[in-house]
Amino acid sequence: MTTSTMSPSAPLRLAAPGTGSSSAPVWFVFGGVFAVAWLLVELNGGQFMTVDNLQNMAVRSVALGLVAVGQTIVLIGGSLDLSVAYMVSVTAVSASFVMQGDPDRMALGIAVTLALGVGVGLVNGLVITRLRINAFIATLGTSLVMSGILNALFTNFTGSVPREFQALGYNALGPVPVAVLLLLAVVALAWYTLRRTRFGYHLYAVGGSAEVARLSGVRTDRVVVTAHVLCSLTAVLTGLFLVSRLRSGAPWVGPDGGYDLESIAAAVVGGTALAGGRGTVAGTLAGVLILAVVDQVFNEFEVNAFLKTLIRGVIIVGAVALYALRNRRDEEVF
Amino acid sequence: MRHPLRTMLAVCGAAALLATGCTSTAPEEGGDDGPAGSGTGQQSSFFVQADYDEQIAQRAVTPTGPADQPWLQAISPQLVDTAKYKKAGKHTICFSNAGVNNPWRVVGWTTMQAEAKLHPEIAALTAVDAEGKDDKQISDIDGLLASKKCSALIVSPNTTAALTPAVEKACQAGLPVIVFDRGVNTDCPVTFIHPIGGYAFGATAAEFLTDKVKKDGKILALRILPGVDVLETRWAAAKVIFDKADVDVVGVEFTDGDAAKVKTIVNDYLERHGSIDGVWMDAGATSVAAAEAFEDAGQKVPVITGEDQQDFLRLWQEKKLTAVAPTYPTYQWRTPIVAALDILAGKQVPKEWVLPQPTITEENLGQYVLPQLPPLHYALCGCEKMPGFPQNWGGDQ
Amino acid sequence: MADGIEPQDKILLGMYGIDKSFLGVPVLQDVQLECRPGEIHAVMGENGAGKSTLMKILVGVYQPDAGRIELDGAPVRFHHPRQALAAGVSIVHQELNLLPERTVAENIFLGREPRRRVGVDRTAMERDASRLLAALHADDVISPRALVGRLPVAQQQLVEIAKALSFRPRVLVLDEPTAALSPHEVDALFDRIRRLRADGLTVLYISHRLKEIFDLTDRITVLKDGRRVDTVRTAEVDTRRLVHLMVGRDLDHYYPPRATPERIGEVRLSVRGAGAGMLHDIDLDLRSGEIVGLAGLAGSGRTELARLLFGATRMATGRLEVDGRARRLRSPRQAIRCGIGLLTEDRKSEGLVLQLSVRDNSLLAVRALGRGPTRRVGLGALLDRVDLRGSTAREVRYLSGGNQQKVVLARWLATGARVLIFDEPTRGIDVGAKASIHELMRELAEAGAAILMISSELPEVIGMADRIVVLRQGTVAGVLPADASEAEIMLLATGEPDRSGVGVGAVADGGAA
Amino acid sequence: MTVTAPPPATAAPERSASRAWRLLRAVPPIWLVLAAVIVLIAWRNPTFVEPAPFLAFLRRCAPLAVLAAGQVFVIIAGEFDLSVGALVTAVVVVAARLSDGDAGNTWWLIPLLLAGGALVGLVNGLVTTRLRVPSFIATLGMLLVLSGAVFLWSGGAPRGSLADNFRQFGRFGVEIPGLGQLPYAVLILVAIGVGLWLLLSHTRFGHQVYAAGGNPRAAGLSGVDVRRVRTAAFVISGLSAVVAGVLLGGFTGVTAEAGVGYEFQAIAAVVLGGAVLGGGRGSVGAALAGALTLQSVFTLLNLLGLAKSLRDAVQGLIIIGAAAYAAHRLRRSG
Repeated sequence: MTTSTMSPSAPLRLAAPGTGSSSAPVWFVFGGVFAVAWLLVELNGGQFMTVDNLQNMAVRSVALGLVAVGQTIVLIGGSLDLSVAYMVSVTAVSASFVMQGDPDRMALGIAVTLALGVGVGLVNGLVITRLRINAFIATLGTSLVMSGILNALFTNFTGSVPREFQALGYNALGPVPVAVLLLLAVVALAWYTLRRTRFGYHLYAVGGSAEVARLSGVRTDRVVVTAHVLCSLTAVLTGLFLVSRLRSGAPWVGPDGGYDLESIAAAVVGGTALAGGRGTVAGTLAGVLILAVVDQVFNEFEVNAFLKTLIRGVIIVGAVALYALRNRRDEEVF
Repeated sequence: MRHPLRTMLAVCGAAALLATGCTSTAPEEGGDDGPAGSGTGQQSSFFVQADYDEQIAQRAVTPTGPADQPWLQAISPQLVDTAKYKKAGKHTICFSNAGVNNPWRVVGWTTMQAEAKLHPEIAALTAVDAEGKDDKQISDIDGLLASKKCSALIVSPNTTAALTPAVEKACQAGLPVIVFDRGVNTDCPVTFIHPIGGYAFGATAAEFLTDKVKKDGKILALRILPGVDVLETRWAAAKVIFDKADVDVVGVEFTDGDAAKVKTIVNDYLERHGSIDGVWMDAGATSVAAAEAFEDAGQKVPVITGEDQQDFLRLWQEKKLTAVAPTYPTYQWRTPIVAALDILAGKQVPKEWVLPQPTITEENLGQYVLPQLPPLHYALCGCEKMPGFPQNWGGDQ
Repeated sequence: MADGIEPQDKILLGMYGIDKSFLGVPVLQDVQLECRPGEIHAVMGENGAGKSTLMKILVGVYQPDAGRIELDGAPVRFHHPRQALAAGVSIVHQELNLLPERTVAENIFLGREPRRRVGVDRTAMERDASRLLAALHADDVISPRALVGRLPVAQQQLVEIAKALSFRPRVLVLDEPTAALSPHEVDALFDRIRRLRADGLTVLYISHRLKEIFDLTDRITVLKDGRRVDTVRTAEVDTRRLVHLMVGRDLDHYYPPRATPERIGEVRLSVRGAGAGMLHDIDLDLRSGEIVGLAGLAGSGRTELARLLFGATRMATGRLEVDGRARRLRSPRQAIRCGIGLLTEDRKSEGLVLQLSVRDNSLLAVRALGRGPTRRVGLGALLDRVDLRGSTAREVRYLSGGNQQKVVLARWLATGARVLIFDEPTRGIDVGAKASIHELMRELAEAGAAILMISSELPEVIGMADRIVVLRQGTVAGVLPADASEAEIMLLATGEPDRSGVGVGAVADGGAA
Repeated sequence: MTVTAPPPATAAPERSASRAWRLLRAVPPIWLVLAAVIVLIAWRNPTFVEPAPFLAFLRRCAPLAVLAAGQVFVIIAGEFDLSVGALVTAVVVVAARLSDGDAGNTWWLIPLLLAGGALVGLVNGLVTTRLRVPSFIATLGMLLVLSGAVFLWSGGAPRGSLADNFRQFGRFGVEIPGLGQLPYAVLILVAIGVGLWLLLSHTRFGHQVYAAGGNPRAAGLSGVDVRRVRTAAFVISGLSAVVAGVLLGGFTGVTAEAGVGYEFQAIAAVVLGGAVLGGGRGSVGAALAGALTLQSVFTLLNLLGLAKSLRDAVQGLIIIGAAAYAAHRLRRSG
């Protein structure tokens, strides 16, 4: 009895015809959204296709994009990580606390945060696989534990990162911001990992059917734990990016960013199945960019913050409903 | 005296559970150790004695400017020349808002929009909402700069430290930048608009309590959450006052601004201590909940502090509470528009535009109770005579 | 591997004294199996004889309660399929174990993807997959890059076999591999298996199709009711003897008497020209008091028909009448309202809510109906009728297969269903419980129910049915009277004997399937 | 042994000692935990178990407890409802504006709110079952839509105020001589607790909820309209959120933050009560006990003077522990 799958109907999926792991449809949608946004903004007298504006949209996508890549990885594996928001905070705070504005401590700061990421990912993965707890509950629990410890130790912006480190958040190589390069690198690496490494293959297998994977000799627990470690590491990268933007880290930067639910939303808008076994990082990237472009249009038209929230909710549900419609098949009627 | 020890023991008990060190709960460095006569803990790392002294003094200074328009007044202004920003024609004023995620900001934002409408020389007020996210606000400011349509930029920073680089960048772009509410760690903005500040707020409330509460009376301090500068300074000042006075601060609790938690906490304290003689609040949003908790427990509402929100003022008037309401006026949202237009007209503005910060007391309570406005409306919006009042502020005509 | 000079009696794989029970019900008792290198060894038996369980023990899916396994004379113990695979024992399970969202190559090499530096060598993987598929003569129809979920079931089966072969096994277990294959594919598969044997591979071939066994295998081990009956050389037995070993009893003793013609009443359920999915042009009448046996090879559409009659899949064409009134069944709910009940083949995944009690499972349908039959249901009387004793508060997962089936039956008695569809009613049920379920079915029929019984055990069909309907390729191939022989059934089930020859052996010898 | 309240057993009579032991073992462990926590609180603060403070404790638990009792239907049916927190907020804001302090509005306002809650549940249910959007996403979308829409409508902050006769449900009670005030909230909690317990454990519908979550295929093939049952579970959750909103609004008065984070607390309470995410297990009683335990643990930690931040951490550990225990028991028993 696997308790790690979200959907109780997961076993039924075995008989379903696949829809492939192509992110093409999502990019197609992104193209459409982009074109419409361009048109709307230009008609409104705004500027859309300028380097500045495109840069701006790209940088807006980085923080969510990084962690959404990690979230995609765990979702493909049939798991889920609600603790990423606090992982972001833990990273931001500990990076600025360790670095204390000293360029010589940059490497140490990065090393510490990466180690923390590995540690939290291991705990998440082991709690889920060893104690057989639903990922939702397990990572909700670890998230609370992290928030408690973090808030007990730090109450505010603590320390700072050196100017040199802020290059990550603010500098650009030619027209391309460094942070965007980082995001692209992470996406490329994740793509390679999912598409070209054994781990990636096994991850899809575990998410698709843990039983099939087990019978094929895949060490399923190990795969899930690894996925959680990778997810936490992407949350660490988001934390590092944020702290480089903010110069200093505070305990609330993660939860205020809403990275837990938003990363899941971005992944599913990008075509990742919550039940596992299906999804691509390229799709997730498209999902993040769709949300960023929509945000840009919201900004241009000064859409009321509450209306924005409402529309986002509709977009997320609508996207997933469309995927469900596309995958609809003649099945039994209950 | 006993409480810190008890806390310590409890923390150690939990630490064994959590596998974290006992010592780890020690607050960060800095701050002077206040006299440990009271349960107020260590002084906040935010406490700066000079700022404290300055704000305490500013409370007594008569501001310059029209007395009936406090948003145009300034305390001890040091004017700066703005001729280089002078610009003819109609202006597009850009505004990067930290968010409208609480009623205070909603009232303020409504007021600012109304102010902008008063000025025909404003072609547009372009506002972007960061929804409480530092990173989004940084990008928002970048975006506004990229759009190249702003004549002036108003920033209400989400957090001080995080927004400093973005504001610096905006200054470097040559725009006149106006910062209000929270500050930034740079003096590049043309003007920084804010009421006197948190020390004055916290001190006013604390002084009222120490004045009204009997000797060795028990005071409960309720704070929203740690780490927010505006709120930290309020507590820091109150702590200074309490430490000097003969009162027993039985607890300092964080409430997350959640009324249910406030009631629970007050209830717990009443159970533990039997009675409480005074409640200090770092913000007024949950003052009503705190007062009700006493009523629900069948006790008289003790000396309590609040803010200029209608629900509290009405309760105060109705129940004849012993209360005081220092304010953090929402009329400060009018000033940035005025300042922006002054700057674009080349008029001098104060480098640091310190607005007066009235205190609502029993004597002037009547003038601030506005029955036609919603319960979470902030009385000191300075908006009573603006077009669209009160319906734009959610009130009935 | 096998260099051909080993003495004939060398044992490559031995299983000795294997015992296994599930929840107290013995499934295997003291089973022995010996395979020589390079032979094709059939494991035969009726459904429920324990073939699949024995194989799952061999490949480490289950752990035996007692007994030992030897490979090349050395004792081995597989705690995980991975260990069995590493030791050279591979299996193609009866049910597909494939990931529909992944490609053919990815499925075949799952867990052992070829590596190149850090990444998976896709090119090599797809090349190797092609090679394996070519060996099965399937490379022209199956691309290594195709998504498995988009392939027809027959091709998915080939992917499974290719996957098993990719482990370069010394012992390959094929558990009913031909169920979904066309005759051409079966031939191709047999060619390949023979070639593998020539290379020294030992094949354990699980089937109950006599023709295949005689065509392919060298020796046969026969299981019955969880025990080994005998191991014989294929060349030394004929169909009759083999059937005797498998069945080993006089059928008539085990089944209640059939209905007399006067007890058979009016038509309760009737379909004309029904079709949906693979089913087409089905005409069928179920009469009160009558048990209709539904026979057919695996994949002929038996279960699909049951679901169609029960409203679980919608009828695309044709019409359906219940008690003379035309009905459109859009859901099982409506079927149940019309007085139809279905006892599913797979009780655990479709029949029972395992964590609920006997009571809750028994009353599930009647509660679900709500407005339907509102009379008070006496649970005690109900359970008495199905002869189930013990606490009604027990969770059904602790019950034996037979008792679980009784719970499902009680559910339909509670709704007062008068058309009952039994899909493999006695699969995985021990002999005693089997008899009592058969008796219950007959009692129900005598009380006026119309019963459709699907079974892949021909003796059961022949023993129980008053009329036998045979399905082939999604439609009714013919209807046989109660006293039809297994040969007649097989003839209809397999189709024209002169077309491909499949089934001829069995039919000609009057054998069982 | 099950977490669900077992129906009266018809087993043969046994010796009374082993029977008592069986009875004790049949008590869901969460009640024992709750009792232990209350004993600890009483040890630190004997007044806690006096009638008045204890009733006050129950009163402030009532909103979460009612929410948990509704959520448990959704969880047993194999789904999630993340929208309940936002629905509580919506109830308070909508009630304040429509009530506008006028006692004459209360009589029609409460039915209207209940209808609204039912509608929200209906939409959640239909989006989940008909559009096949995983309930996690469907109700996350509803969370965003609700919180956006309600503030869009009210202009960003609550307007109006709650009439006293509306607030009395959450705030006041009936005077009982010698006992003090018996809060209406406690009466409502008991009524709803008993009502939902009867509905879940003693009606046809309740049994179908267990079946739909425990094995949707088997349930469907037994004539259970799984989609309708799940939708009804969402409606019940929506209705309970409205009741929780009325109680919370009454308790606290108008605030913009009422109900924030309650969705996770409610799920945590249900999990503490031994329900398993994925469906088929759980009970109303245990969910109520879970909610009371959660609140009493907070009270205990507060009494022990533990820093607020660390309370989060302890909560996280408790949730993980409860889920691990439930998973362990499930595995051990088969």
